[in-house]
Amino acid sequence: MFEYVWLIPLFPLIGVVINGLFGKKIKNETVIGGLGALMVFCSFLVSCGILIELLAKGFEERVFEKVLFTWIKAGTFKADIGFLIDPLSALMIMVVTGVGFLIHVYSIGYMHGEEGFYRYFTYLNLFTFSMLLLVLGNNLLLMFVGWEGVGLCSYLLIGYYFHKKSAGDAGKKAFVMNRVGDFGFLLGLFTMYWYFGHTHNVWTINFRELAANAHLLPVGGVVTVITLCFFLGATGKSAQIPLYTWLPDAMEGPTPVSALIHAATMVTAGVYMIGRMNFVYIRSHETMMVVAIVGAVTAIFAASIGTAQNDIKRVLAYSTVSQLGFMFLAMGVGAFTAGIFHLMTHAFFKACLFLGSGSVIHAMHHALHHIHSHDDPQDMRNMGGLKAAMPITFLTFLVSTIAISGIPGFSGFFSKDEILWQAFANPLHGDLNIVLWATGSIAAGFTAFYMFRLVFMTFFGECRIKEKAKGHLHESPFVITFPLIVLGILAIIGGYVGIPKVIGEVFGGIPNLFEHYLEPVFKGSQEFMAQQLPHAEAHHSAALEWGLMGISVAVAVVGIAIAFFLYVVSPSTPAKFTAAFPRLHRAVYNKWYIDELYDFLFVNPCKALGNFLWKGFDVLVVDGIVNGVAGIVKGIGSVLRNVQTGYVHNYALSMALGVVVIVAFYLFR
Amino acid sequence: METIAIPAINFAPIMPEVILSIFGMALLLVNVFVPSEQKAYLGYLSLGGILLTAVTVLNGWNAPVSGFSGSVLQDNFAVFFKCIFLLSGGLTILISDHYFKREGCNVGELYPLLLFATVGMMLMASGTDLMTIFLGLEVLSVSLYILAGLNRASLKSNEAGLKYFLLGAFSTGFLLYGMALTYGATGTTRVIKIAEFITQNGVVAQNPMFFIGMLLMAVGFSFKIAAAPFHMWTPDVYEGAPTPMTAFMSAGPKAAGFAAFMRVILIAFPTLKADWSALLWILAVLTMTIGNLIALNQDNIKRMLAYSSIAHAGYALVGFTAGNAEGTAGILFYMLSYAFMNIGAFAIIVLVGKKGEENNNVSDYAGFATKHPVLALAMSVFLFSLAGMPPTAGFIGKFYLFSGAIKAGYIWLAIIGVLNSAASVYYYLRVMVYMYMKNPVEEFDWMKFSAPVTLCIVIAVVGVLVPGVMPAYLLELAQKAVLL
Amino acid sequence: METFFFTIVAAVAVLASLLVITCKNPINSALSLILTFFCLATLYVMLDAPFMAAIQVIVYAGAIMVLIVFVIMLLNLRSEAGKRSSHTVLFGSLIGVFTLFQLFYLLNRSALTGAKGGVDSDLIHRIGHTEIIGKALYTDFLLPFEVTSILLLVAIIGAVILTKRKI
Amino acid sequence: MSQFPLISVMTFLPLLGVVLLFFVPKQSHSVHRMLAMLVTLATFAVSLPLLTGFQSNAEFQFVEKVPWIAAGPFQMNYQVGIDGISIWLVMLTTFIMPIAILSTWTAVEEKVKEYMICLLLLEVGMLGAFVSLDLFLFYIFWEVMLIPMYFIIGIWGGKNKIYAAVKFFIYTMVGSLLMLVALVTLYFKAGGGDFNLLRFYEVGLDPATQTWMFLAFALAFAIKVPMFPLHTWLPDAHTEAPTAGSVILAAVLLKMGTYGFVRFAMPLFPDATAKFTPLFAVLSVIGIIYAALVAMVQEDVKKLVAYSSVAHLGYVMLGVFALNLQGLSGGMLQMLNHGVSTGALFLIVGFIYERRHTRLITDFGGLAKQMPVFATIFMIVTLSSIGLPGTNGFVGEFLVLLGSFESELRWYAIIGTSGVILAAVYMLWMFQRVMFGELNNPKNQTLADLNAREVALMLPLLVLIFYMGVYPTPFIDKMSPSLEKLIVHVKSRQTARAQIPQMPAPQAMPAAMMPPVESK
Amino acid sequence: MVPLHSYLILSAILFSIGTIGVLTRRNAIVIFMCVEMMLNAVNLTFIALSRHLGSIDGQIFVFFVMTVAAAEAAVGLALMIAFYKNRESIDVEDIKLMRL
Repeated sequence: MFEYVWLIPLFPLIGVVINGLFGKKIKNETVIGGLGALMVFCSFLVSCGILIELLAKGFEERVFEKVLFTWIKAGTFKADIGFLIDPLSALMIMVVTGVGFLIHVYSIGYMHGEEGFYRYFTYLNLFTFSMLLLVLGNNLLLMFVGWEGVGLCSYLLIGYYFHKKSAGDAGKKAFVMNRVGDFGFLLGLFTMYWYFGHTHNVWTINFRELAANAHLLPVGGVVTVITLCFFLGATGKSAQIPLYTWLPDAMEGPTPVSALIHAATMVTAGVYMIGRMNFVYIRSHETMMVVAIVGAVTAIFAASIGTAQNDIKRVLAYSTVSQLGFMFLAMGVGAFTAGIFHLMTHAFFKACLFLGSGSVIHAMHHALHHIHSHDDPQDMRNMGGLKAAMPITFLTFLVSTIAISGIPGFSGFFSKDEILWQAFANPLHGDLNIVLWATGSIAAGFTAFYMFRLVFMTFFGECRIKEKAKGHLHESPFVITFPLIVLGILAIIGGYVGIPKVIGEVFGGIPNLFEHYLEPVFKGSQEFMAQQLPHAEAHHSAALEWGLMGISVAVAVVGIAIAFFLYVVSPSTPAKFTAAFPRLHRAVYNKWYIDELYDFLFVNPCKALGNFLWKGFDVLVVDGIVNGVAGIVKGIGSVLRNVQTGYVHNYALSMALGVVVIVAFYLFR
Repeated sequence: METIAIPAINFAPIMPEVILSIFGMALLLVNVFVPSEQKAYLGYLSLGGILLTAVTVLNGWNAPVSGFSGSVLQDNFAVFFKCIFLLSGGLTILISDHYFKREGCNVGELYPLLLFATVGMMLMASGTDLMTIFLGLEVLSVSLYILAGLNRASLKSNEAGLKYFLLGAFSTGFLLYGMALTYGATGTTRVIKIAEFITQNGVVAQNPMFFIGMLLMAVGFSFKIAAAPFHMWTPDVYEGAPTPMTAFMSAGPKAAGFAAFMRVILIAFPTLKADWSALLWILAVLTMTIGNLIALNQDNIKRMLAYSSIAHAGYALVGFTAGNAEGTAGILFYMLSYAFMNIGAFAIIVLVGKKGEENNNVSDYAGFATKHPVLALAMSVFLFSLAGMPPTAGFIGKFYLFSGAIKAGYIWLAIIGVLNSAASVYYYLRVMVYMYMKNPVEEFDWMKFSAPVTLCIVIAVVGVLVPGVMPAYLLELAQKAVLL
Repeated sequence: METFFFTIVAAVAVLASLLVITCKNPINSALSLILTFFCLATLYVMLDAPFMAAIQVIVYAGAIMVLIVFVIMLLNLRSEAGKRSSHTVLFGSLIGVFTLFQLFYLLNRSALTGAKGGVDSDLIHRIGHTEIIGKALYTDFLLPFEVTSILLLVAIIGAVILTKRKI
Repeated sequence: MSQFPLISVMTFLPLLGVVLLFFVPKQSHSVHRMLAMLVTLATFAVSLPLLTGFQSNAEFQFVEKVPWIAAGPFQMNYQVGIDGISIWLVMLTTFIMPIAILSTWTAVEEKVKEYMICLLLLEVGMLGAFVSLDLFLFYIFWEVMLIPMYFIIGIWGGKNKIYAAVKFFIYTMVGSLLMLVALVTLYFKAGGGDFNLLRFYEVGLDPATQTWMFLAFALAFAIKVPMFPLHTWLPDAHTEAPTAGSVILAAVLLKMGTYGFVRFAMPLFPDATAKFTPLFAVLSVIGIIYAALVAMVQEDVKKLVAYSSVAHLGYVMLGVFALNLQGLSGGMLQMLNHGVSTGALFLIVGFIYERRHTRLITDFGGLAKQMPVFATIFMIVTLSSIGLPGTNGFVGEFLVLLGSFESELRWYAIIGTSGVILAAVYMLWMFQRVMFGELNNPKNQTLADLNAREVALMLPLLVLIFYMGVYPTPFIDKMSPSLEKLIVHVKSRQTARAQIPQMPAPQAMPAAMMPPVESK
Repeated sequence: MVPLHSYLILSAILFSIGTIGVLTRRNAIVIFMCVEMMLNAVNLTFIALSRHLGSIDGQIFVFFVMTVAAAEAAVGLALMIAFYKNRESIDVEDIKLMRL
C-alpha cells in the first residue's frame, strides 16, 4: 500500500481537474458534489490502507519515502516530488481525508443551489490536494507547496461570495497574512539549508536527512533564528499572535469551509510543521519558550474576545484561535504528542461545531428568507430555543461543546488536560511553567463560558426571530446531519486513544496508545530533552496530576455555571454588565482594536509610502530628473539659439572671437 | 627677350575638372537657345557631364598621378572625394528642376554654376598647392554665393547669398593670412614641400609664425565645414537658400572643406599633431554640442537640418581629431553616406514644400505617413541614418569615426559624441512623430511627383541602406583612400 | 632714408585705413581705401615688386574700387543712418585690438625660417620683375592661373544673373 | 559550414514575411494578419529543431560564421550560435510572437500592414540579439530592435503615446550608445582582430579599466532591464503601447537587459562584477520593494503590471548577481517565467481594454460574475505572477532567493524575500478590485466573456505556467552546463575577490546517519 | 633695407583694422571694403615675405588674391544690388530675416 501513497493526493487532483474544467458544463449538483466527495473518500480509503500497513510494522520500520521525480535541481540544491509516510503524516492524512470527506458530503447539502457550485467543489478538492501535499511532502519545499496551496484555497474559498466586498477583503487579508508567515517559512528554509550546507556540507531539505543530521546543529544560536523564522510561518498559517486577525474575518466563507479549513485542517498546519520539525525546535530553548508563550497568550486572548461576540461563527473562530493556542502551548513545552493529540480531537469537535452552526445558519437563513427578513441569520441575538426545531443539530452541537469545554469523558478533556498537565509538569521552562499552566487553565475556563454562552443563546430560551418565521425552522436534511452525527460520535470517543497514564492506571493500565503511536517521531526530541535537563527528571506525583485535573475541570464547570446563570437564569444581566463596563465591552467586542492597530501600523503606512514613492519619488524625482535633464538640454539649446541673432556682425564677431581665443589658447598653453 | 618655355603638360590629373568645365561652358552656350520652360534638358545634359566625369574619375582609382609641377595630385583620396562631389552634384541636379520650376525662377545658368562649383571642389580635393586649394575654394565659394542667392525674388534667398558672401569673404581673409604666414615660415606653398621642409628643419615647428599660420588656415577651413564657432552662417544660409542648393551645400562643399582641410593638416603638419588634435578636439565638441542643442529647438525643417549638419561636421571632426586611419577613413565614408542621406532628406523636403518655401515646418509633416507611406518610410530611413541607427550607413560611419577616436585614446570625445547623438535622436524622432503619429492638419494635395526627384530618393535610399548592411566594400575603398 | 620713407607711407596707410572704418559716408570710406591701396603699392615698389605695384593700382584701385564706388553711387547710399550700437563697436574694436596684440606678440617672436630662394634684387633688376612673374605663372603656377579663368567666368555669370532685369 | 543554417533561417524568416507583406494590398487586413501569423508560426516551427537538437552541454551550438565586414583594422563576422543561456530566450521569443500577433487580431484595425511589419521586424531584432556571438552584430540587432518598438508604441499607442515612445527610444539609446563606446574600447584593448565574443572573454583587463567599461555596459543593460532608478520609461511605455507591444516588451525586450548582464557584462568584466555586485544587489532589492509599493497604489491596471515587471526583474538581477548556480538558473528561469506570466497579464489587460476602453481599476469590479472564464484565467496568471508554488513563478523566485541567500548577498535576499508579501498585496488587491465585488457599473454588465481566439492564445501560456511550475527540470538541465561554465569563468578570473571559498560538491551522506528506510 | 618685421607689423595693423571694420560697420559695401583691406594686408605680408625669402611664389599668390578679390567684388556687389532691390537697404542690420 505504501507504494501507492501518491494516489492519496492524486484523487482530489482528479476531482479538481474534472470539476474545474467541466463542472460548468455538468451542472448536475449531485454529480459534481458526489465526484468531489468520492475522490476524497478514495483518498481516505488509501489512507486507511496505509495506516493499517503502518500499524502492522515494527516501530523502527514505520518510515517510508516514495519519490516520484526530481522537481527542482540546481547545483547543490535538490527538491523532489516525494512523499514521506511516518506515524505523524499517516495520522494527518487520516484526519484530513476523513474529516474532509464528511465535510464534502455536508457541503453537497449545504451548498445546494449556490451559484458556482462546481467552483466550490473544485476549490474544496484543490484544498484537500494541497493539504495532503503539505502533510505528505518529504521535504520542506514540497511542504511549502502545500503550505501555500492551502493558503490559496483558503483565499479562494473565503472569497467564494466574491460579490461581497467583505468576502474579498477577508480573502485577501488571509492570503497576505499567510504570505507574511510564508516569508518567515522561506527565510527559515534558506537559513537552515545554507547553515547546514556551509558548516557541515549537508545540502538538503529532505526531512529524513535533516532529522538524521539534526545532531550537527548547535543548541540555540542560529537554530533559534531558523526556528523562529519557521514559527513566524506557523503563526501566519495557524492564526497565532501576531498574525491571527485573518481567521475571524475568514468566516466570510461558506460554513463548511470554515469547518474544514479554518478549524479542522489547514490552521493546524503550523502545529503539524512544528511537530515535523521537532528535532530542530527542541534544540532552541528560546524558541520553545516563545512558542509556548505565544500559544498561551493567544489562547487566553482569543478566548477573551470570544466571550463578547454575537456572530455564531465568529465565536467559533475565536475559539479556534484559542484552541490552536493550546496546541502551540503544548508544542512549546515540548509536549509534541499532546499537541498533535489536541489537533486531532479538535478537528473532530470543532468541525462538528462549525457544521452544527452551519446547520443552524442554514435553517435560520431559510426561515428568514421565507419572511423576506434581512436579519442576520448568523447573529445569535436572533436565535434562541432552537433545540426543539433541530434536535440532531442540537445534540451533536452540545456533545461537541462539552468536549471542547473539557468535561471528563469527552475527547477534549483528554487532550486539553494533557496539555495543561504538561505545561505544568514539563521542566523545560522552569518557573514559567506555572504561569503557562495558569494562563491555559483560565483560557479553558473562558472556553467553557463562551461555548456554553453560545449553546444557551442559540438553543435555549425563547426564540427571538419573528413569529412568522418560526414555523419555517426545520432540521437540516440527512446529508447535513449525517456528518454531524459521525463527528459528534468522534468528539466523544476520539479521546480514548490517548488516555493519560494516571487515568489509565486506574482502569487497569490502559496504555496511552496515542503517545505510543507517535513515539518514533518524537523520540529523538524527548531523548534530547532528557539529556539537556537531567536535573529536572524529578517526577511529579500522581496526586498532583489528579489535583490539577480537578482544578481544570472545576474551572470549566465554573465557566459553564456562569454562562448558565447569565444566559439562562438571568438573561438581563449581560446587558447590565455591558452597561457597567462600556469601554471594556466595546474593547472586547471590537477585538481589542487589533485590526485597527494593524491598519494604523502597517497597512496605511504602506499605502502612504506607495503613494509617496509613486507620485513623490517616481514621478517627481526620478522622472523629474530624466525629464529635467532633457529639459535642461533643450533649455540650453534654446538659450544658445539666441546667439544666432541673424546679424552678420554677431556672426563675424563670433568668428573673430573664435580666432582670438584659439590663438590665445596656443599662446598660453 | 627670352621666350618662356612652357613645360609639357600632363592633363591626366585634371581631366575630370577639364571635362566638367567644358560641359559647364557648353551649357552656358546651350542655355541661350533653350526656352525657359525646358531648362530640364540642361539638367540632363549636365548629368551626362557628371557621369562622364565620374567615369574619368574612377579611371584614376589606384593610379595616383601628379601634375602641374606638383599643384595637383589625383590620388585615391582625391578620387574618393571627387566621387562624393559628383554624387552630390548629380543628386542635386535631379531635384533642382522640380524645385525651381515650382518657385518660378528657372535659371538655366544654375547648371553650369553647379558644375563649376563641382570643379572647384574637385580642385580642393586634389590640390596639393595652397594656391590651387585656395582657388578651388574660391571657385566653389563664389559659385555658392550665387547659388544661395539664386532665387532673386525671394528676400530670404537674397539674404542667404549676401550673408554667406560677407562672412565667406571675411573668413577668406583668415585663411589667406594663415597661408601667408605658413609660406613665410616654410618658403613654399606646396603642401608636400611644407612637410618635407619641417622634417628637415625641426626648428620651424617652434616658430610662432608657422604655428599661427596653421591655426588661421584651420579657422578658414573650419568656416567652410561649419565648425563652431565659425558655423553661424550655416543655419541662416541653409534656410534661405533654395532647397536643392541647401542640399548641395550641406553635402558637397562640406566634404570639399574636409578634403582640403585634411590634405593640408594631415600632409603638411603631421609634426604638429598634438597641437591640431587639441584644437580639433575642442572644435569637435563645440560643433557637435552646439549643433545638436540648437537643433532641438527648431521648427523649420530646413533650419533643423542645417543645425544637424553642423552637428555632423562635429562628428566628422571627431574622426579628424583622432587622425588615424580609422578616423580619417571614417570621415570619407561618412561624407559619402551623409551626401546620400542628407540630399535624400532634402529631396523629400523639396517634394513636400509649397511655392514660396512654404510647408517647411516640422508640423507640416503631420500625417504624412498616412498619405504617402513610401515617402515617409524613405524619410524615416534618412532620419534614422542621420541619427546613426543601424542598419544604415549613418551608423557605420559614426562607428568608424568614434572608433578612430577611441583607438587614438580620445574616449571622452567619443563619449561626448555618442551622448550628442543620443540627444540628436530627439529632433529626428520629432519629424517622425509628426509623420507617423499625428493627424494631418492639411491634405498634401498639391504634391506632384517628378521622376528625377523620385530617382534621387531611390538612389539615396539605396545609398543609405546598402552600405548600412554591407559596408565592407565602401569601407575598403575608404581605407585605401586615406592619406595615412 | 628708406626707413623714414617707409614710416611715412605706413603711417598714411594706417591713417587712411582708420578713415575707412570711421567715415560715415561710404564714398569717403572708398576714397580712403583707395589711398590705402596706393600706399601699399608704394610699399610694393620698395619691396622690389614693381609689377605687383602696377596691378595693385590697376586692378585694385582702378577696377575694383571703381566698381565699388559705382555701386555706391548706383544705390545712392548715404551715410549710415542712426548710430552704430555701441556694444557692437566696443566688442568689435576689442576683438580687433586683441587680434592685433596677438599678431604683434607672435610676429615679434617669429623668425623667417622659410627656405630661401634665388630671387634677389639683383635678379629682379637683371631680368625684370614682370618676366619673372610671367615665367612663374606660365610654368609652375599654370594650373592656378587657368583656374582663375573659371573663377572669373563664374563671377561674370553671377553678376549677370543676379542683376539682370529679366532672366 | 556544412550544416543547415538553422539559426539564420529562423532569425531572418520574419524578414521574408515583411517582404511578402509589402506586396499585399493595403486594405486586406485579414491577409496581413494571417500572413504574419503564419510567418511567426513558421519561425516557431523552425526554432523547434534548435531545442530538440540542443545538447545539454556548455558549448555553443548551431554555430554559423561568415565573414561580414573586413575593412581597416576591423573584422566583423556574422557569427551566431546558441548555448544554454540563449536557447530558452530564443524559444521564448518565437513562442510569444504568434501569441502576440494573435492578440492583435481585433485590437488593431488601422494600419494593420504596418503593424505586422513592425512586429516581424521586431522579432528579427530580438532573435538576432539573442543568437549573436559577435559583439558588433549583437549591437546592430540591439539597436535595430528599438525602431519597430518605437513605432509600435508611437503609432498604435494610447493617449500619451508620443511621450512614451520618445522617452523609450532616447532612454535606451543613451545607454546603448555608451555601451558602444565601451565595446569599441574593449575591442582595441583586446588588440583588434574580430569581434568574436568568445575571444573577448579571454581578454584580461586590469580592474580599473574593467570598472568603466562594466559601468557603460551595465548602464545600457540596466536601462533595458530596467533597474531602479532607471525604470521610469517602462511604466509609460507599457501603458501606452498596444497590447502586443506590451506583451513583447515585457516578455522579450526586457530580457535583453538581463541577458546582456549574463552574456556580456559579467563574463567580460569579472573584477568589476565583483566590485559592483553590492551596488546591483542593492538596486535590485530596492527595485523589488519599491516597485511593489508603487504598484500597490496604481490606478491603472497596466501600469500596475508594468511596475510588477520592475519588481520581477529585480529578482532576476538579484539571482544573476548571486553568481552561483541556484541564483543564476533561478534568474534565467525567472526571465522565462516573467515572459510567460507578465506577457499573459498584459494580454489579459488587453482583453478588458478592448472591451471597455479603459484600464482604470475603479472602472471595473465584479467582472468575475460576468466573465467566469476570464476570471479563472486571470486568477491563474495572477497567482503565477505572485509566485505561488506549483506555478512557474515560484520556481524561479525560490531559486533566486535561495541562491542569493547562499552567496554573500544574504541580507539582500532577506529583504528581497519580503517582496513576496508585497507581491501578494498588490496583485491580489488589484484582482479583487477588478474581478470581485458588486457588478455595479452598467457598462460592465454586458461584457462578453473571452471568445475562442482569446482562450486559444491564453492556453499555451497557461500550460506553460503549470508545466514550468511542476517540472522545471528540462529547463534547468539545458541551461545548467552553460551557467556552470559562466560561473567558473567569472569566478576564476576575479582577482579582486581573492580566494572565495569554493562551494564544496554535495557529498553522499554516510549511510550510518540515515534512518532505516524500506527500500523504495 | 626696411626690416621684414616692420612690414609684417604694418600688415598686422591693417588686418586688424580691417577686422574691426567688418565687426563694426553696418553698410554691407563698407564691410566688403574692409574685407578687401584685410586681403591687402595679407598681400603685403606675402610680398614682404616673398622679397625676404627671395622666392617669387608669394607674389604669384598675391596675383591670385587680386583676381579673387575682383571676382568676389563682382559677385558680392551683384548680391548687394539684388538685395537692395528687394529690401531698399544694404544695412546689415536689416539682413536678419532668418535668425535663431
